Amino acid sequence: MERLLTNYFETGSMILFGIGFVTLLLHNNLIKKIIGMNIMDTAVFLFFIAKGNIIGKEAPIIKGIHKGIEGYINPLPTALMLTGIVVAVSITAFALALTIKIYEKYGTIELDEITRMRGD
Amino acid sequence: MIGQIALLIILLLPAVAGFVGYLIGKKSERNRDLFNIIITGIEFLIVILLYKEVSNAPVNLFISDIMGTGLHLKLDIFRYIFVWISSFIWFLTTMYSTQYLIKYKNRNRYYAFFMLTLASTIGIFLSENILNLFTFFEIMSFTSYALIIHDEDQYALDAGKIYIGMAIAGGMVLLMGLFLLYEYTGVLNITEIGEKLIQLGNIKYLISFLIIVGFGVKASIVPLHVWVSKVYPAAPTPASAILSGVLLKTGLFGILITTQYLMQGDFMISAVILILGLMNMFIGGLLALFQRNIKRILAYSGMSQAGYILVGIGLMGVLKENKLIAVYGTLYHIINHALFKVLLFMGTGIIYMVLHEVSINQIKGFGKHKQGLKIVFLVGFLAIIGMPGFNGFISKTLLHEALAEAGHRYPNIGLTIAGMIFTISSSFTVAYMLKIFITVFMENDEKYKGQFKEPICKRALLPMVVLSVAVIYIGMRPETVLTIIDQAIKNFGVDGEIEIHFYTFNNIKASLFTIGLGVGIYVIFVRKYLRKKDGNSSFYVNPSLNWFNLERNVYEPSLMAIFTSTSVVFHVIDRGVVNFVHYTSNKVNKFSGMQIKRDSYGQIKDSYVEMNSLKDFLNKLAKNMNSLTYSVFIVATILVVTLVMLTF
Amino acid sequence: MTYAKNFPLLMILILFISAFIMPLMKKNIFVKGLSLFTMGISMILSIYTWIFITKNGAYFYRVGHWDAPWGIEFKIGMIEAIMAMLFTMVATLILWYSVYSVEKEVKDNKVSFYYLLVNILLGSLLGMVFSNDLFNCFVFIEVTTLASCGIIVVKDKKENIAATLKYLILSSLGSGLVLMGIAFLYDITGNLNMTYIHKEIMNVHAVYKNTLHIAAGLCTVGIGIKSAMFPLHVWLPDAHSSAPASSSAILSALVLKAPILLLIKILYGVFGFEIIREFAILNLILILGTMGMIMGSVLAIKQKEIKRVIAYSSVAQVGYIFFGIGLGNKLGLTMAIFHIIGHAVTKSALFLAAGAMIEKSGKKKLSELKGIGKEMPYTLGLFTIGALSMVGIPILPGFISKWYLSLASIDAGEFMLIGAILMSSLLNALYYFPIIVNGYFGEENLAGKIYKSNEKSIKELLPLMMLIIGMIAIGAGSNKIMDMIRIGLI
Amino acid sequence: MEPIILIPIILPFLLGIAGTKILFKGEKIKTFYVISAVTINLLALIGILNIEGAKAFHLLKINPFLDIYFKIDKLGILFALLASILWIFTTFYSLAYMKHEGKEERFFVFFILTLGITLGIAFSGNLFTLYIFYELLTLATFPLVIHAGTKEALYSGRKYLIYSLGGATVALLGMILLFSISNSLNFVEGGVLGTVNIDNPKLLLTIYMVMFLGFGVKAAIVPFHSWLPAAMVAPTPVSSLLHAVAVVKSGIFVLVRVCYFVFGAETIRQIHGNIYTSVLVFITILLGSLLALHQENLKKRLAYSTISQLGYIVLGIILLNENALIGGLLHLVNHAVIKITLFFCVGAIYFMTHKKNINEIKGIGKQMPVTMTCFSIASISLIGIPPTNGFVSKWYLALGGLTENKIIFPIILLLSAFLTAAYLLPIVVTAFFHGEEKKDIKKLDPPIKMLVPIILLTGITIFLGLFPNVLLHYIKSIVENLV
Repeated sequence: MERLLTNYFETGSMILFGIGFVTLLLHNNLIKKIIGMNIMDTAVFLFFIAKGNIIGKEAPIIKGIHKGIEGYINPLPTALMLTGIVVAVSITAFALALTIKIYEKYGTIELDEITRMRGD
Repeated sequence: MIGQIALLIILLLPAVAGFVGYLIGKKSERNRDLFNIIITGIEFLIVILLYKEVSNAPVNLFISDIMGTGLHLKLDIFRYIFVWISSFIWFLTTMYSTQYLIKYKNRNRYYAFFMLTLASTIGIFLSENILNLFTFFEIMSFTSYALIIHDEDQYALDAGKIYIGMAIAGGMVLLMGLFLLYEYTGVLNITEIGEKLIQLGNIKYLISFLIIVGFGVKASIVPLHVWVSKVYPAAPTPASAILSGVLLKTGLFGILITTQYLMQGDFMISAVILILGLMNMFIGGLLALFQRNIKRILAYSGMSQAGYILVGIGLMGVLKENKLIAVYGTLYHIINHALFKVLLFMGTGIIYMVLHEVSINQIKGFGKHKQGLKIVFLVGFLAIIGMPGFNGFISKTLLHEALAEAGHRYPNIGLTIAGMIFTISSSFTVAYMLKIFITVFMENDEKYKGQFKEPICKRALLPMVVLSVAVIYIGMRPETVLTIIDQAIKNFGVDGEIEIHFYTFNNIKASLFTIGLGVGIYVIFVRKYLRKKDGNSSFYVNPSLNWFNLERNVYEPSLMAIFTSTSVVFHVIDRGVVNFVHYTSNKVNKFSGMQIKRDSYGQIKDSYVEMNSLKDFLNKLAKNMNSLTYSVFIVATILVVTLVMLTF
Repeated sequence: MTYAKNFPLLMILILFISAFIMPLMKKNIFVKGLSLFTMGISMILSIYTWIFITKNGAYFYRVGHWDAPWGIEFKIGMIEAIMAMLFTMVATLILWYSVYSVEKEVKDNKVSFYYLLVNILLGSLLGMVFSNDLFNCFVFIEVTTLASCGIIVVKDKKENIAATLKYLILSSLGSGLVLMGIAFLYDITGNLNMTYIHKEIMNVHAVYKNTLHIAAGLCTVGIGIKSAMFPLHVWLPDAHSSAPASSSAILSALVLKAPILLLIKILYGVFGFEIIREFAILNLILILGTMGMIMGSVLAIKQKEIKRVIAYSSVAQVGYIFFGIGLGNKLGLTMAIFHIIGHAVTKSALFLAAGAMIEKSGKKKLSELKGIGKEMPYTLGLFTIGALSMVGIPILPGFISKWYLSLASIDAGEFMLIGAILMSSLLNALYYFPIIVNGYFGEENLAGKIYKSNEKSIKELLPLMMLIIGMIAIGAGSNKIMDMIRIGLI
Repeated sequence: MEPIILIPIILPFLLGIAGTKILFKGEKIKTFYVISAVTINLLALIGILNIEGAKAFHLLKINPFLDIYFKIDKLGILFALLASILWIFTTFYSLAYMKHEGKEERFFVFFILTLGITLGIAFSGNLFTLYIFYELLTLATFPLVIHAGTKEALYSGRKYLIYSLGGATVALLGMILLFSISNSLNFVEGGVLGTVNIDNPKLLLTIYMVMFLGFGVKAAIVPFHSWLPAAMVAPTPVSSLLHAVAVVKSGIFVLVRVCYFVFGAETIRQIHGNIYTSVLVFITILLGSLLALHQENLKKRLAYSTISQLGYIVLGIILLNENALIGGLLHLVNHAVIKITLFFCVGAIYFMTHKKNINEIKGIGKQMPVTMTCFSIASISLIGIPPTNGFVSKWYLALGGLTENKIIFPIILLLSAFLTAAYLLPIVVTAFFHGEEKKDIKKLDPPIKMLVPIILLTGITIFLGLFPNVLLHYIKSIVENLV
């Protein structure tokens, strides 16, 4: 318990991941599914950034004096997560686009109705 | 050298002639008949001419490579007797056939197989290599089959089925014996096997037993005789004649070879043969007594006569170094039986030829006014019952002597009984022959008076006359045959000659006693018990039809039982794999179709109905697998499982 | 020859850059030409790379100005070179084939986008193969996902869209998991460069055992989704069967394989032989692989459409690859990689052949395709040869994989699993042969069909033939290929 | 010069493929082409056998197992000659027969192909090569089996395919396991395992049994036999080839290779492989002949008969002694000749009268005397009555059984022989001796192209029975190095 509290970033991100996953899993509405997916992604980003963060160190932005290499955290995870976010956004966009297409073709975005319509 | 060529010729000539005759027959029936008679005549002539050669020294012929082991032929006087009698009988029967078969169908086929049978029979008697002997033996079975079912009616086909079945089964048993024989001795030459075989342990009894069973089918030894009563009546008469006259002898020849050459006259085997012979004699005689079909009577008679020969063969072994008289008796009886049995069959055949009927109830009185036929038939009759002056008397006397000799040497109750059985069987012979003769030739029936003279053609009667003459001649002058047999006995490891005066008071008395006994049986048993009156006419009944019958009560049911049960087992195996697959898939289907939800909750059939069996459930599952939700669910499951598995 | 070191990057760049020129072109024919041309160029470059590698051995290539561990780094070894060669060659042939037929399934105005996506897809796949940087790989995975979704949805039919969406969601779920796994690794080692991670793990693996387990598990499941590991394959049949023929071929031949290669890199490169052998994850992979081999075939038997059959067959074949990985010995791994090669060629040929049949006859149900052998004897003939490889007729690559996988499982002491391999190949026969038999034979099936009435021209069939010839060559040259793979593994 | 031994194997392939074009060009060309194809191949084969030195050839050696290797040895020559010669007979026969079956062109393409594959089996120098051809054989004969194209044919064809491929797969399992032990699959007289000492007899026994059963599928060993009766839907020339040479005999041939060239008699004895297999063989022999009795369809009856006769041959193989193996190999040849004759006769009956059940052929012997005479002689030979060739092989088989000191072997043989008589002779009897009398019997003996092969084959049956030494010495020379 204590470990969970100490690493509250990680715990939080895991909870977030769970929420996202459950949303993805349980909701029939495609939009909600995509939202769930996004929450999951966010959880992962949070996790990653949390891993990159060391308490007591600063972000690698030099304000005034240079604190020496020990004073800053590694900027890499942050930078990477930026990439990740971009990717996630593009996927979300793509998914939404597909959802629109589905709505056009099937007239609904409820998954069980789509399944029933396809009849297979 | 010339002897060897002659040997080959007598073997191959009939075989080739069979085919040539077939071709000729397609053009002209007459020429074919003539051709066949000439060929058998030539055959007989060559055999006669060979006598000189053979009496000097046995003729040997070895051709390597044939059948892998080579063809080894040998002709000594012992075999010569058989060869001679075969070719003689064949010559006469061919002549007879040309007349007998004149109205039959498929004559061409008949003659072809007739000649082939001759070839194979000669082959049997000539073979020195036991494998060759087996080969010819089998060929003979098949070729004679074609003769037996010549009529092609249901009865003949059934009889043929039994015949070929038993012949093949016998052949297989024989072959089994040969397998063992070769495996243990490594040689195939009949004269050489004996030395090796005698050194073996008890396995030699198994071997000889198998071989004797194999030959025994042809020789109609007792439990194997069931085919006899069916086949003889079914076959055309010339075929029956050679079946009984010659083919029967091939079996006996085989048994003789086995006991004397292979087993070197082993006592145990000989004793068994002796007992079997007595049984044959008795049972054959007894059954003959009941029959109404002449051919069947003669068939059983043949069986009974085979018993005499078997007794002779048995006695040879039992008497060991004193077997001389038994050898004489056996060989003599072989010749005699061939002669008179063929004669009798031919006589029957003539009746059949005219009336197409052989039941004595129907043909009663047929021969009353046909003097020629009556006389020759009478000769045969007298010969078979052993009337002094006819050849049967000689051989029966010899055999009786031999039996007495055995009784003298081994005085025990068994041989005394054997002597009694011998006498009783002989009297049976008298009784059943009287039954035929009196009914057919003595009784009066108006409807046959003066009729049917012409069909009894000379060509058919001629062979019968020849046979009758032969019967009487060697009955009156047994020395002619005995001198030949004198030379043959060397082959049996004994030497010397016998001096027997046949026409002594004692012998004649014994013979007449037997005949008297037979007449007694006829009068008391046959006339009183088997003959029933029906108004004016009388007829014979056959109570033995309902008796216990080996074929009907033992062989058939047990074969059927074995056949059915094994068939069932093998069917199960046969379908095994396939059925197993089907069964499993059925079970799975059944299981998956099983109702999960019982719809016994009253009448309310709600939406669950669509999913009330495992199959539906699976189908639905498979359908849902395609949906996104399930996919994610699966992923989640796998993820959880993996992580749990890995971390703990 | 040092300039040859730049070729891997050059390949990727050519493909990416050329891709974005395509929408600018007016005529589809130019687009096709450009795509084919660039793909051809990459193929030649990849062959050069391979030759270079065989001469000089593996090397690391710095992308940009930063050295590892900060900068992105390519590692080009024998396996990577072979894979690049395989990918570009197969892609070239598939593109060649698609040049003639793409209009049948893709609207005219979308053709340029289609080729754009294909080029990007190939570029990112090559990137995934070459990259030595985990995060870079992740990015490439995502690009691959997008691009492959694109080439499925391009057909613009109802079922395509649904299938694509499913694929997309599952894929991003998968890549999320992979990213999570990468995060764990980064957490422990502070590096993203595989070589460096490996070094770090060698030092600390005793301490962080659980974390490493979780990381391996996450990566495996994530990549498992991408590469259709049973039972995570649920997206595959829909996606592969509904896509245009050339897309299906690319998807199942290449897109499935690149993540597997990545998994191999992670498991055996990042963790290393010694460590991964202790992990239970290999057993898991082995079990799932075995199940995949059998269940994939069983499910394939139940299918009614030809492309779905082939798609499920992919599940089974991927099962073989995972089986090889899961055995945990050198031979197994070699065979896994060999099977990637063999299967890529075979499966693309099968999909193209099936596509040709569907295109010409307009029918996609197995029951409707009976007697097709009379109308299209050559196409079905090529299909037959491909199917024979799947069934495991000797000399063809399918057989060689099976044989050596069996030997590998004997090495690993798993005798029972040989049974699974053989059973799977029998099941393969069970669903491939009816297609062929009903295609060529049967009185009823052939009634009313006219000989060669529907056959594609030789020109159009040429790429298909070359694939089949390539397949046979792979089988015949299996020993050399395996030797090369072995060199790469050390 | 070494590649020259490939000619008889490759030539049919090329000719078959070329046939896809040429055969369609007309009746005369077709006849000429097919006949010359098989004849040339036989000549090529004989030519190669006469060349000194050209005895082995690696076509493609990829690695220790993936090694396509051909070797000519005496056993292979025996099988190759048998196949090639019988192929010629079948060619003539089918040129006439296939007229009413249709689709002759397709038939002949695969027909010629199959010849090449069979020769490939004969000359394979290692188990792997053999396996390839074994699989190819299944595939090449499949179109022949389902030639009629009916539902039933397709169903049976499927059965054939599943059984064959399943068997091959099981055999492959054995090969893999064996390879992991021996590291070589080359055929060596006395077995490749000769040098490997047996430290794990159980495993080796498993391997042996697995291979035996796997390859035994083609040899129709119970319980994997039911494809054989099912495959009777094929046209008669195909059935006869299936039975006589190509398929089932290949199965047998492979078993010989496995038993004597891969495992070696000694090894099998040590692992007691022969005991387990002999039980199966017993069942096979009896089952085949007993169930043949129940078949009404002539071809089916012959099919079951084949099952039992194959049992004989396999028995000869697994007894592992000289006499038995001689018997087995002799029977391999003899049965081929006999069975092909029987099938040809049955086919001729079907061809002329469209009758295929026993109760329909009453009296047909009078209409087709020559055919049925040949049938009778072949039947007698199959039963094993001297002086036909069937007897010779049975003689050696039985002696082989006795050498093992087991009297049960000859008993089974004879029992089965009796049953053979029981199911074959009624056909003969029905044909010749049943049926009503007719005045003018129409002669229905088949056309000369069909009749001549039948007569010649019957002649061979008798010749080999009367003078078996030609063959026997050759087989003895094969066997003496093996046992």
